[in-house]
Formats: sequence, structure tokens, C-alpha cells
Amino acid sequence: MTHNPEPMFPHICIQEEDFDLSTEAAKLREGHKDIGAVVTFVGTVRDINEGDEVSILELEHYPGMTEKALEKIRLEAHDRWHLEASHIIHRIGKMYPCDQIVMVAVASRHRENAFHAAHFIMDYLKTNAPFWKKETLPDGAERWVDARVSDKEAESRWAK
Amino acid sequence: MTHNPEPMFPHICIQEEDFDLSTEAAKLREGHKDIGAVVTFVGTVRDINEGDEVSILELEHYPGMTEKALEKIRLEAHDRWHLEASHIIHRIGKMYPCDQIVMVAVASRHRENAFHAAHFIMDYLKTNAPFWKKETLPDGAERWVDARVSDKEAESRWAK
Amino acid sequence: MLNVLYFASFREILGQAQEQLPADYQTVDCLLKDLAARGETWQQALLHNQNLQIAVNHDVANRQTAIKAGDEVAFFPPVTGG
Amino acid sequence: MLNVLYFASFREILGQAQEQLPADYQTVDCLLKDLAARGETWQQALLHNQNLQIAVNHDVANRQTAIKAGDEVAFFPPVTGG
Repeated sequence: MTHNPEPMFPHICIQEEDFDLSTEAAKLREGHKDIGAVVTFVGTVRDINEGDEVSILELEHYPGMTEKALEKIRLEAHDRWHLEASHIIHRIGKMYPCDQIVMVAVASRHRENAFHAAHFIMDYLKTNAPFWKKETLPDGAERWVDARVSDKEAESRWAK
Repeated sequence: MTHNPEPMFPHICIQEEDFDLSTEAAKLREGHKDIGAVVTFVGTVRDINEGDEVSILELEHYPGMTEKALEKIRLEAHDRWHLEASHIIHRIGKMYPCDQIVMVAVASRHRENAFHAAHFIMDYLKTNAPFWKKETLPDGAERWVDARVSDKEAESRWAK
Repeated sequence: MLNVLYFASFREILGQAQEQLPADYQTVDCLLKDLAARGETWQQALLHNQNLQIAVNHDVANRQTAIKAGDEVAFFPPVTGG
Repeated sequence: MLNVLYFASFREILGQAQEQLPADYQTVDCLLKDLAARGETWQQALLHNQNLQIAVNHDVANRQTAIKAGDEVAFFPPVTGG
């Protein structure tokens, strides 16, 4: 599934293509003068997981539900931290060590809100957006990545 | 003062020139495979401060002390959050609304540490690095920006 | 009809990504019990799986969630994106 | 000699960025009192200013910090970068 040119959720992109951080930060800030802080998070493919070397990481998702789940998280972040703008990109398909997987970018007047909102979005994305990772090891063996208890704990810290 | 090609603190840049987020993020990650999280903060010139429109923002600093203060903050962040890499850029001279002023970029294995470290570095930079801002209003009046009590409060939250 | 989807390890274990079923079930639980009757693999994956995640029409759901004709019901393991 | 620096509003109010002074002071406080004797402007900026920030040799210092020949002493207002 590639990026829809007229998406229902313009601030959410699920795409196979890589992305460019500067381009995305510029898009985020476009048309907003009253921004003082831009925080971006980029998640990348590590070459080691659970002690094993990883050669390929494949990302599957649930089209339709993914966008809806991410938009819900994004709007909650706007509500809680009065953001000026935010943007989420998540790649799908095959990726390799050091590749970019996901980007969350948020802009606000002051830094405190931007830091909290970006962190919140990532913690919720990890536990609420329907993506699944499958690793291929150097010997060709494949395995689905297990959900981490630590991600559930990270999410719970944002409970109001 | 422009960027020194062989600086004493290679992870600290004090420069008049603008910077490119993608280029800086790529530099940060270069040579590190075991990075899973990259957090960047960019501070930008807002067109409004203390209720007044701002036309020009001029940044002055204390050469020598600035680099030393920033390196101390950076190393404390590495110590507290086990970062893989970090990089601070702060521009000096004249800037205009929407211009980039400062960048903090950190990379770590997991996101939690990267978020905290980037936030910590910015909070400490705000209160410990010798930079001063002067604003020019549309009528040509100049004024030095006042330090904010909220920045001191933000710093104090990181006390161990 | 119901549109039933399986993702990730569920898709692989159950050998299918999607199927159409008659809308003969009041709740997700009724549907699950019928699917589990297909055999050991289905029973293990859907009934005896503490980690089973459920969505109805793209929203998080549970076994008690009511379903009706035209609904999309999805079963999948805990998510691991990001 | 001491290298004495003034930054930002201090530089503007005191009308200079830098000066060389004899190293005749045991502490920053002694130096400050001598500078304050230059007149009302100096006294206001350096002695009667709760916000005075001090650095010696690029490290944060205070009035009690000892100084010696060759030191660089800087006076400035609270920082506002970032």
C-alpha cells in the first residue's frame, strides 16, 4: 500500500517509501508562524534484536484500522498539549538495518508540549496501532517479533 | 563566528549558517548500527513574543564558555541515558521569524532514553549556556529578551 | 455476511488472510466458538490464546462486542510496530 | 592581568565588551566593588543587580570565587538562548 495522494487522514502516511526528515519538518511547519518548537522522533531498524542479528525486518499492517488508530492518537495529543501541527509516517514492507521505520513530528509554541506529545504519540502507536514486525535472521529463519511488556508499561504512564 | 572545521568539541557547533535536519540526523547516525531511536528538537523564531510582533532576533554568545557549557550538558545526558550519539547546533547572529535557531539531536537504542535526553539537554541549554537574545520590533525598537522563570523550573525538574 | 480478517502470525497459522462468513452470530464470542470448532489449530489460536486481539469495524473490540451483517471482524496478535 | 568581559545588556549599559585590569583582587567580590566605584551605572549593573551572572575561566562562578593573574572574568545577565 502506497501513499494515497488524497488521503482521508492527511497527517497520517502509511507508505513503502522512505521519507526525508527535513522535507517532513518543513511540511509540518508550513503555514504556521507561531511555532517555537519542533520535535521529531525517528525509529530505525536495529541490527540486533533479542540478542540475534537481524537481516530483514518486514512490516505488515491492517489498512483502514491503522489510519483510524493513528488519527485517534494524534488528535488526543493535540487535545492534551495544544499542538500547532503533527504528522505521523509509518513505513510498511521490507526494511533493513539502519533503515527508517517510523516518524512522528510535532510542532508547538513551546518545547515542553512538543516533547511530551511526540513521546506520547510514539508510546501509544507502539501499543495501539495495528502493525506487526517479522524478522529474518542471517540463516534465513523468520520469526514474528514479540510485543514487549515495557511498551505496555510506557503507555500506562500517560493515563490521566 | 563560523563553524570551526576542526573543533575542540566536534559534537557542538556554534555557527551563523542555517542547518539541515536530515543531514544532521544522518551525521549523527553514521557509524552506529545499534540505534533504534533518533529524537531531534529544533527551536525556531516565533513571530510573537510577550504579545509583540518580532521582526529580527539577534543571538549573542560567549565564545569558549558556550562550547564548554554545552559539552558538559551533553556528556551528562550521555551519562544519564546511555546515548549512542548526540549533537548540538546553536546559531548566532541575526535571525528572522520561522528561522531555525537551535538543534539538539540524540540517538539511543530505545526511545525512552532519547526523548528524556533531548528534553534534558534543551532544558539545561536554556538556563546554562551563555546565549542572549535581542529582539527588534517592527518599529525598530530593540529589547533584550528576559529570562523566563519557567525555564528555571523546567531545569529543576531534572535534579537527581 | 461478515468479513473476517486474520493478520500476522494468525494469518500464517490459520492459512488465510480473509474470509466471508454468514452473519449468524450475535457477538464476537459466538463467532470465535464456531471458528474454534474447525480444529485444534483454530482452537489454540482463537480460544486458548490470552493474547488474542480483536477489532470490529476498525475499532478495538472484545468477545462481548455485538456484530451484525456487513461488519468487518479482525483477529490478530499484540501489535509490534513503531 | 585579568581579562574582564561584559556581555549582552551589560556590554551595552557599561559601554564596553572587554578590558584588561591588574590582577589586584583576591576574589570576584573585590573586583566587583572596585568596578562599582566607577559610578552609578556600574554600581547598579554590578552590585545592586540580583540577576548578575559571573563566570571565571568559562565556568560558572560567584562573588566568593578566587581570581588570579591570567584569569578571564565575565559578567552577564541571565542567559536566554535556545
